[in-house]
Order: sequence, then structure tokens, then C-alpha cells
Amino acid sequence: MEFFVKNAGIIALLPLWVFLIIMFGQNLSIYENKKFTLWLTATSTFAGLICSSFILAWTMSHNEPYIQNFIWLEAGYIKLSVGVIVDNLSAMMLMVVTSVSLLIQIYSHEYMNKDEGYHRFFAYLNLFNFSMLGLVLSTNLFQTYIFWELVGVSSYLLIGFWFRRPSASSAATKAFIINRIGDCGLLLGILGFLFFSIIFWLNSSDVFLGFSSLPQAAKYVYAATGSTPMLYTIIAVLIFLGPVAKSAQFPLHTWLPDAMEGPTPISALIHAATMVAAGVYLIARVYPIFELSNDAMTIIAWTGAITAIMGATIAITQQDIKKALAYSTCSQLGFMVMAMGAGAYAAGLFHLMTHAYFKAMLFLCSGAVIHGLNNQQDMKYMGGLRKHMPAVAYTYLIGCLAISGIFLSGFWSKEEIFSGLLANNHIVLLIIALIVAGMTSFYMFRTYFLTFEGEYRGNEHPHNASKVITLPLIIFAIPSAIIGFILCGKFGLPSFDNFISPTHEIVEHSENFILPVISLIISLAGFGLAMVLYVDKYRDKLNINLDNFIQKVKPAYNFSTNLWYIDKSYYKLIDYMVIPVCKLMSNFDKYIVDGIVNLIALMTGFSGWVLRLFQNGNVQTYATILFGGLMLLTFVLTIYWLL
Amino acid sequence: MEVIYNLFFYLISFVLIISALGVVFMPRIVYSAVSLILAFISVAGIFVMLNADFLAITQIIVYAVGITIILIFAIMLTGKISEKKLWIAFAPRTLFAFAISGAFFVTILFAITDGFKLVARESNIFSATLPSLETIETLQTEGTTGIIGKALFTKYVLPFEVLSLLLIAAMLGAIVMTKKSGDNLINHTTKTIEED
Amino acid sequence: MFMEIFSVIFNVGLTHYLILGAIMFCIGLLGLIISRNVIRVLMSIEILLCSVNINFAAFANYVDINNIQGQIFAVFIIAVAAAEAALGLAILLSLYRNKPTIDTEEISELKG
Amino acid sequence: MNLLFDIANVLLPEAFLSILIILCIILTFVLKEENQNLVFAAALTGLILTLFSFIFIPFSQENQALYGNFVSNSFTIIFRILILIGTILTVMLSRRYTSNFSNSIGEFYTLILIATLGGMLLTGANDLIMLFVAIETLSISSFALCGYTKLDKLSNEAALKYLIIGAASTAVMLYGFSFLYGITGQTNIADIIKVLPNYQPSIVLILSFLFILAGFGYKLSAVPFHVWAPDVYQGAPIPVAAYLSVVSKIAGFAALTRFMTLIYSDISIFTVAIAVIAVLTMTVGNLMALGQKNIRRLMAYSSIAQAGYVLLGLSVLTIEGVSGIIFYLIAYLFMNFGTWAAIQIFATETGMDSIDDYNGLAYKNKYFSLCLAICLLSLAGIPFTSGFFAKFYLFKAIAFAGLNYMPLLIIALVNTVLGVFYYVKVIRAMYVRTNNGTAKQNGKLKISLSLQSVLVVTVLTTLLIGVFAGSFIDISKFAAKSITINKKSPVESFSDISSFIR
Repeated sequence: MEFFVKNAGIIALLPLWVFLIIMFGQNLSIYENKKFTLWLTATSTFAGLICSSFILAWTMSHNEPYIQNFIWLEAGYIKLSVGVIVDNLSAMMLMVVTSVSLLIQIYSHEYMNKDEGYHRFFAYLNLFNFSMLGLVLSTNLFQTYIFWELVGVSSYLLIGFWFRRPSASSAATKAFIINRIGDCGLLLGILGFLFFSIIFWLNSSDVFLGFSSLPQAAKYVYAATGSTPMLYTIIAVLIFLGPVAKSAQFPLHTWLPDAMEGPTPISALIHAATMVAAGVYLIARVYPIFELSNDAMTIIAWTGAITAIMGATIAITQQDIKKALAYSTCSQLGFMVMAMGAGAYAAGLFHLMTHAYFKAMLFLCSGAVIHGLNNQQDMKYMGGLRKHMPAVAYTYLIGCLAISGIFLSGFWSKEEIFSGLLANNHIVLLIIALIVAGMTSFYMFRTYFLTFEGEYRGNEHPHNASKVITLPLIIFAIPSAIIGFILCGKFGLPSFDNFISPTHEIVEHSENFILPVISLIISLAGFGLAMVLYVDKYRDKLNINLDNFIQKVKPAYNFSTNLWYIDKSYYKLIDYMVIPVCKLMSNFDKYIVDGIVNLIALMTGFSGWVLRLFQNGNVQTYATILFGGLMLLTFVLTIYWLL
Repeated sequence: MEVIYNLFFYLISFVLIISALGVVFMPRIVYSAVSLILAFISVAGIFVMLNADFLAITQIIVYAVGITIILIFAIMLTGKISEKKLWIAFAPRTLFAFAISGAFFVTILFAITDGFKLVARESNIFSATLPSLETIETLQTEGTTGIIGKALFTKYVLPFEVLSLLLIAAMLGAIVMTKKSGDNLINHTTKTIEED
Repeated sequence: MFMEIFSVIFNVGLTHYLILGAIMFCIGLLGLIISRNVIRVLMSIEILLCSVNINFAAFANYVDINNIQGQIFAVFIIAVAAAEAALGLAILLSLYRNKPTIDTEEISELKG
Repeated sequence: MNLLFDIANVLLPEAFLSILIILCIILTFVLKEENQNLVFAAALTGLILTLFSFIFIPFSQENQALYGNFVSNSFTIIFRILILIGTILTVMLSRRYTSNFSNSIGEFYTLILIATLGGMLLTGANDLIMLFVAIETLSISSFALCGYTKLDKLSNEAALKYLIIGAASTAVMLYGFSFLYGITGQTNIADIIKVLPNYQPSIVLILSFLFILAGFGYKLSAVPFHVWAPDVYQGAPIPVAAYLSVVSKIAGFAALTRFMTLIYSDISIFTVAIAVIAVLTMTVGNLMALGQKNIRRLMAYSSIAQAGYVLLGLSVLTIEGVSGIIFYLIAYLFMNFGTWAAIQIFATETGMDSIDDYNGLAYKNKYFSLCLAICLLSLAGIPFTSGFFAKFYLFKAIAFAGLNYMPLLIIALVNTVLGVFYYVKVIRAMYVRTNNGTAKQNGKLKISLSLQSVLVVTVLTTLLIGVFAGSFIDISKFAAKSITINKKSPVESFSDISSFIR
């Protein structure tokens, strides 16, 4: 077991090798067979999974993290290093990433089989795996930042995978730009943090920005900026900007729904299960920094809350199945961030893990549906698909139950968030969370009923998914259903809290059953409402006309369908503020900067031409230059010295 | 004695400078070569005045005999061209050449006389001390060959050995250059031969 | 004043030899740059090296009379100069075979 | 025996190399024409053995050999190793080139080996005579190698120009040596250092420095002593051009660094001179490279500019600067050699060396173009290549040397930007432009094994240095520590970073 821990870097390096092999071996004849790529990828990920499980077992029995560092770059006083950290947090993330990506790789083999970019897809997938695992294993903020960027790049490549579609490439660009805003904030935050703590690091034996010394460093910075606590808060919020963009939090969430232009396995892996969770992971990693500033924690919690409720309200009216799931992801990520901000550290991570499994499964199910209907994503043209693809329908139902918090794993993780909020006296947030939980249940079952129940409303003939597609779904259904229960820490079962936060004080579980019961009732209410509104049978019985209902709540409905007018206001902002400024700048650029640049280019070209005149091929001219230059140097320096 | 020494110095210097100028300005290259021999012999004379007998002999053997013979060979081998037009280049660089030479001379004069001080001998730029008569006596009676030979095989044995390799390199280069070539040492970029 | 100049002229010492070396160097430099004949250019290089030798011998005599390391240096320079001259003429001949000219103005195909 | 002890402790690789040279000469004259390729094998194995013989030399201490003529310490050892690696690569690069002619194969390798011996001795030469003989051994072998393609007019012309300029600058350097000798009455550098502080700095000392600098500047192709470089690189056989631009230059830098730090480090005028030359070198190199159409001339100007960056490291005259030089040269060896190897491959296969001939190469020869592009990007100093780290480390040393050096740093940065343009020009030709059918490069290049391995090794090492920059920096730091800088008044420097944070 020690062996696996000491060589944990291999887990991250395996996908890199596979990426290189696929990238550089595309022309080899062995690649005629697509299975080779699949086997290579799946084997490497499976090996990673095995290693991760050993590492997980190791971390159960060891409290001290294992850290390994290599100095990578020494620039004067600043030593930047890369390395591997193995502790409970990274072990959990390793497990989640490897297991989810293994199943999704198998799924993608079938999903992407007809696509001409099959190898490219798998290459990118491996690149993403490498960067994500590298991010998880990072020992310091600097390394984290590098892999953070790499993750962004691979996400960009995968969103724009079908780059011939204009919508896909523009979505990729949008994701990239919005992520740049966050990354910029993150970098500024890291630099600010480093600036104030550099003396601490110089005296410390740890590597620069190492996570294991982060609590002390945070305290040092807090003391260094003691006179102005505002400054510390600004640094913390700047660092938080990174997760805001990556985890699609308000107001930088707009890229995530657009990112659904990528292939569905990508939506499942990157934009639901792993990459968007990286933001939450980063919050967990630099938690010591946030903890010291109450203002920063409040900002984090409220950002999460706003995102949660916004995502939920928008998801209610979405017609596109993937968009609805995307907004639900936003909302759930908001949940996690809210929990982190409110102090329920472990609960946020617990929800991250459970969410990873059931959201990945939900996306894969939607992918199966879309695949079965020849790329039809609009729920208007679905319905009654349970008869055509039963396996997909039942796994989707399990996912809905899980995410809604009705008994399955989502119930346990959400319950922890609720009790964490209560324990930290965030009553307002608790109420918001409960409302969002009800809404979650409503919109999830809305999608379920619209897709799988009732009559089929489409034109294409739906065909059932193949075994390669359904197998990962069924495997995913198991953790989605039970993982919350297994780790809930009640009834003598192992506790996730104890595992993940041995150093933090554990939030005492209020042993009253009122909160779970309330949340269950709310979820069931949402379920019931969805059933009433979207199952034809009951709707007819109760005589409800959906269009009339919508007319009654028209402003709210419009508010939701227009995505809270956020995108529109962004575009307005860009139209009326940014573009005129840009035009001004571009004119400035065109006439003044370009003029200067052209002048410089002309001058360099001219001076090059003049210098080349001396290079006329005659050896004695060369000798003249040599001696003339020498004499000139001698004169100048002698006079300089004599003066 | 002193006066004779001085007169000799000026005589030899005069011949040396004139013959060196002859090398540069003689209209025919053969006259230049002859002038060069004269210059080399004058340099040998200068060496004798500087108590460097071994150096003087070497100078005559290597330069005045060896190198000039090679040069004359080269002149003969390339001698088909009418030499008149190959005298002095009337190009802008000729003007520069005079300017640079003048500047060079002035700079060195300025430096070694410590800023044109007439009494340069007492200047402390160089660790110059008049050689004592005894040492000159020994050098003149015993010659410098012994000292040089001993130094070459003790203190300077490494450069001496490396010098042999240098000469080998020059020899190999000259052989390759002038070897009668039935072989195909042609433009390396155009010819392709299957390898392995 | 006159006596001073007279004494400087008729007390030949280190400086005189150095000035002689400098004059030789300047003549060599001149020849290197202004002649059009490659062989004359090579001759000028020999003059340059000779001037260096004069310098070394003078310094050996006036500075380092006991070890005369300057003379040894000069011996090395003579040897290297001979090698250089031989190689230079060999290169010149092989150039002459390809392109029958010894005019430096014409040997200027590589430029720019 | 003192002699044997010296050789075993200090000069073992050189002794090996000498034996190898003699062996090669014998083989050259004994073997028949068709067996001459054996000399290649002998030279290659011998060189690799020589490389291994460094194991037996003590790294950490300073040893003098043969009456103080040669000094071996970690600084000279790392440079000797670099020179040997460069030679091995040159020998492998020449394999294809020498197969073109039948009866002068052995001589070629022998000359390369002699030049290498000269270069290795140059790094540690501790006596003016030794220095002169070593530099001439390197030069004279190079002259012969330059004109090796004797039926090619351009090659002859290049050799002749190289020889004339070389002899002239040697004469100037000797003039400088004679002054140095005159001032101190010693030829041994260790003795010179002992005697020199007793004398007032005079114009003669400055003259001697500048004249000696001219001799070294000629080896480094520093402006204004650079004029030979483009013509020679274009005319000489490509392996020889690669050798001159890498090995010869590295040897020159080693000698100049030792010379500068040992003898001329205590008066600021000398660093000013080096700084002026460095600025001139990189600016002129980059400006002239911009308009080039022949890739070999382009590489010549590029290597001039690169020498300017390295000289910048010398101008600060700190241990940091010296270690920056070493690291830069390590990176430079591989990236520059990789580029030359690619040029050689392209030239042997197509017979062309204009940049326009590279148009659209990437579509047919993917990996070849990738290798060339990596080397060029590294030369340009694009982030996360070895060239970037080398520049970064060097510029950092300059930045930390003091505020006086800020203008130098700014000029260097502007020059780096300028440099990107012409390196990218080649890459753009390969990747963006299309082959309009005028060029002969149809189909794939058939690359022979030796050339392929040179390219692969250099590119991989370039990437490796980029990834593990830290350990290479450690090596260069270790090597730089054995250099002693006799500075009387150290330049005021930011010794404490906290002083400007607070």
C-alpha cells in the first residue's frame, strides 16, 4: 500500500502517456481498430482506479498526509515546486474522478463510435484526466494554478469538439473567456497572498505556497494585513473568483449551460461531475485562508445561495433536457458552495461526491435519450420513452430520486447541509436551501415525466440504447442510490465527516428528526406538484390547463425562461459599454499605436538594410569593421576612463 | 658602445619599416615577396639586439626561408593574372584603413608613453628595469637556446605537445585541400548517396 | 628641451621597440585592408604577427630577462604562423582551382 | 610520477582524446578507401569513452596540471563535458555528409577531434601560451574543416575569409597578450593575478583587455568581430557550421569567462566594455537576422544574437551571472544543435537551404517539422521551453545585479521580442504557407539513422531541460561556484528581497 501512495503521481501520469500515445500514434496502422484506443484509455484509468482505492484504504489508517516535492524552478528567492499530496481529501477526489471517468470512457466508446474525431476525442479525454488528477494531487497553489489552467484548456477543447458548428465554437470561446476572468482573479489572489507571505515561506521548510503550511501562512498574512482587514478579504475574494468561474457560480455561471454544446459524455464528466467540482475542491483546499475572514465566508455562502436559487428557478422552465440538467448542476454547485461558506465543510464535500455520481448518471441517461432520438434534445418532442428504453428510464428515475433528496443518496448529503446550516445559525440560508430543495424535486421530476411518461410526441423512431451504453448507467445507479446512506455516519455506519475533516471540529449532528422530515416533505411536495402538472392523467383529472397556469404567472415565467435576464444584460453591457470603448481603443490602435509600430518596423527594417550593406562579401571590409569597431571601442572606453 | 647600439637600432628599424612598406606598396607581388624576406631578416636583426639569438635563427629559418618559399610558390601557381590591377583597392575602405592605422598608432603611442610623456623610461606602466649587465653577459655568452629548450620541456610541455597536434591539423588540412582529387568532394547539398 | 629630446632618441629602450612594433602593426593593418591581392593580404598577416613578436622579445628583454618567457611565446607564435600560412595558401590554391582569381574584390559571393 | 598523477587527475579525457587522435590518423592512412567509415566508428566510440573518463576526475576540487598550464575544476569540467557532447553530436551529424566523398573521410574526423582537443584545453588553460596554442588548435582545424568541400567555391571562400579574419584577430589578441605580459612579466595567469594588483590601472591595461577581447570576440562572433560568421556558416559544410556555432563558441565563452573573472574583474570599465559589446551583439544580430532569406545565414545571425545574451551574463560579473551563462550554454547547445541537425537533414535530402523552400513542410513531414519548430521556439525563448528558462535565469541574474543594469535588461527584453519574429518566420513557412510547387521537396524526407538520432536526442534534451530546469540550474550553480571573482568593490545589489517588499 505504501508503494501506491509513494507513486501516486503515476495515476496522473498514466493518462498523459496515453494522451501522447494517441496523439502521436494516430497514423499507425494499429489505430485502424478503434478498440485499441478504448482499451488503452480504459486500462490506464482502471489502473488509476485500483491505485486510488489502495490510496483510499491507506488514508483511512493514516492521519498524516503524504507529501512529495520536487523543486521545479528556482528563481532567486522564489522556489516553485511540483509534487504529490496524498491526504483524505485528495484520496476521495481521486476515487471520484477515476471511477466516473472510467465509466464515461466506456460509455463514450459507443456514443462517439460513428464520429470521425474518435481518436481526438479520447486524446482530449485523457488530457483532461491528466490535468484533473494533477490538480487533485497538487501540493501547492502554484501547481494547482498550472493544472487549473490545463483543465480549462482541455475543457475548452472538448466543448468546442465539434468545432465546425458555430454554436459549439462560440460556446467554447464563451467558456474560455469567462473562465479567464476567474483565473485572472485567482492568479491575482495567489500573487497577493504570496506577496504578503513571502517572508513566511522563506523561513518555512515547506515548499512555496504548500498546502500543508497554508493555515500558518494564512495566519501570517492575516497578521501582516492586520491594520486593514479589508485587504485580506479582497485577497480571499480574489482567490474565490477562480472557483466562481470554474464552478459556475453567480454571476459567472453563464458559460455552463452553453457548454452543453459539447458531446454529452463530456457534459457528464466535465461539466457535471468533476471539473465544475474542482472549484469546490479548491475552496476546500484553501479553506484555511477563507476561514480567517468572516466577510469572505459570508460572501461565499451568499454567492452559493443565490446560485442555488437562480439555477433552480431557471431549470423549471427549460425545454432542452441538457440545459435543464445544466441549470440543475449550477444549483447543486451553489448548494455545495453555500455549505462551504456557511462552515459546513464536510457536508459540502459530501454533496460533491454524491452529486458527482448521480449527476453523471443523469447526464449519461439524457445522452442515451438524445442518442436514441438522433440528436433530439427538446423535451417537447419526447415522452413515453420508458417503453422504448426501460433501463435508461429506471436509472434516470433513481437519479431523480437521489438528486431530489427522496431517500436515496442525495437525501443524506442534503440533510447534512441543512443541519450544518442550522448548526451555524444561518436560518435565512436554511430557508432558501429548503425552498431550493423543493424546487429541485419539482423540476427534476418535470423532466422525468416529460421525457419518459405519457405519449411519445416526436417524429423520429426511438431506438433502445445498446448494452455498452446501459451498462455504465446501471453501474452508476448503485453508488447513486446507496453511497449517501453508506457514509452517513448514522446507524453505526462510517462517517464521511470523520473521514474528510479530521482536523476540523466536527459539526454535531442534531439528533432531532424534524429537519430531515421537513426536507423530505418538501421534496415530496415538489414531486407531487410535478406529477400533477406534467402527467397527463392527473392533469386531466384535476382539470388543469398548463398554458393558462403559465399565463397567470407570466412575469415569473418570463423571468425564468429569460434566464434571469443575466445573459441579456451581459450582452447589453457588451453592446453599450464594452463595444464603444473597444471601438475607441481600436481606432486609437489603428491610427496611433499601429502608426508607431509600423514606424518601428520600418526603422528596424531600414537599420537591418543599412547593416547588411556592410556585409558586402569582401573580406577586407570585414577586417575594416573589425579593426574600426575595435578602435572605436578603444577610443570611447579610454576617454570614458580618463574622464 | 651605446651609440653603436642606438645607430644599429635605427638602421635596422629603418630597413624594416621601409621593407614592410614595400610589401604593401610594391606594384608587383614578386617585389613584395622579396621585400618581405628583407623585412623578416631585419626582424631577426632586431631580435639579436634584444638578446634573442634562438628567436633570430628561428625567424630566419621559418619565416625568411620557409614561409616566403611557400608564398613564392603560391605566387607562381597563381601568376597568370595581370598584376597591375591587383595593386591597391581604391575603395572607401582604403581611406578608413589609413584612418584606423593612424588611430591605432596614436592610441598605442599614447598608452605606452603614458600620455605622450617624453621620459617614458621612468614610467611605471611596465615593470621595466634595465637588464643588468651580468644577465646580458650570460645570455650573450651562453645563448638563450638552453633556457628556451629547458622551458619547452618543463614548464611549457603541454602547449608544446599540443602544438604538435596543431601542426598535424594544419598538415592534414593542407593535404586535403591540395590533394589531387579524383574523388567527389562536390557540393554537399546536391549529391545524395544511399546510406546503410 | 632639446637635450631631453636628444636623450630620449639616443637612449634606445623598451619604448622604442614598442613603437617599432606599433609601426609594424599599423603597416600590416594597412596592407591587410588596402591590397587587392590575396597573397599580399596573407603577407600582411605575417607582418602583423612579426610585430607581435617584436613586442614579446622586447618585453622579454626588459621585463623578464631571467625567464625570457616572451621569447618562448614568440617561438610558439612563429610555429603557429607558419602553420597558418601553409593552410592559408592551401585554401587559396583550392579556391583558385575552382575560380581562377586572387582578387579580393571578386571573392565575394557570400554576402548579405 | 608527478606527470602521470597530473594526467590521471586532471587531463585524463584530453589524454584519451590524444590517443584517439593518433589512432584515427593511423587508421586514416592504413585503411583502404572503402573501409574509411571505420574511422567514424572509432571516433564515436572513442569520444563516448572519453566522456566516461570524466568519472575519474575529482569534480569538487581545483587541480592544476603540468606546471599550472591547465586547471581542472567543476567549471572547466562542465564545459569540457559540453564540448564533448557537442563533438559527439557533430560526429554523428557528419556521418551522412562524409559518405559523399571517398578518400578524405578519416581526415575529417581527425580534424574534428583535434579541434575538440583544442577547445577542451581552452576551457581550462591557465597560461597565456597555453591559451594561445589551444585557441589556435581550435581555429586552424576549423579553417581546414570549413574549406573541406573543396570543389565548392562557396566553401573555399568561406574558409579563406575565416582564415584571414581569424589570423587578424589572433594577431590583435597576441598584441593584447604582449601588453599583459609586459605589465606583469608573467605568462601564467595565477602569477599574473598575484602581480597585477601591484600596478596602477593604466590605459595599457585597458588596451590589453580590449585586444584580448577582440580575439575572444572573434571566437564568440560578438559584434564588431562577428563579420565572418554569416558567410562562414553559409559556405561551410553544415556539420562544421553547427560545430562552429556551438562547440567553438562554448569553448570561447569558457575561456573568456575565466579570463574576465580572474584577471579583469576588479575595474568596472571592463564590465562596461562587455556590456557595450553585448548590447551591440544582440541588437545587430537580431536586426540583421530579420531580413534574411537563407536559413543558414539566419541561424548565423541568430547565433550572434544568442552570444549577445550570454555576454550580458558576463557583464554583471557575479556568481549568479556565471551560473546563468552556464545554464544558457547548456540549453543553447541542444537547441541550436537541433536546429542545425534539421537544416542538415533538409539540405541533404533536397539540396536547398532557403527559407522559402520550407514552405508547407509540416504537411508532409509532421515530426520533422515539429522537432525543428520546438528548437526554434526554444531559441526564441517561448515560455516553458529550455530557452525560456535559460533566458529567464540569465535575465534574473541581471535584474538582481543592481539598478545600473536595468537599461541592459530592457534592451535584452526588446531584443528577445525582436528575435521571435524571425524564428517564427521559419515556423510560419512550415505550417502556414503552402508549397506552391516550385520547391523540390516532394514526399517524405528519407532521414538516415545517425541524423535521426541526433535530431531526436537534441529535441528530447531540449524538452527535458525545459521540464527539469531546476536540476540543470543546480548543476550550473555548482559549477559556477568554483569561479572566483576578484572584485574589489562589489556592485550594490538587492541582497535582501524583503528590503523592497517592506
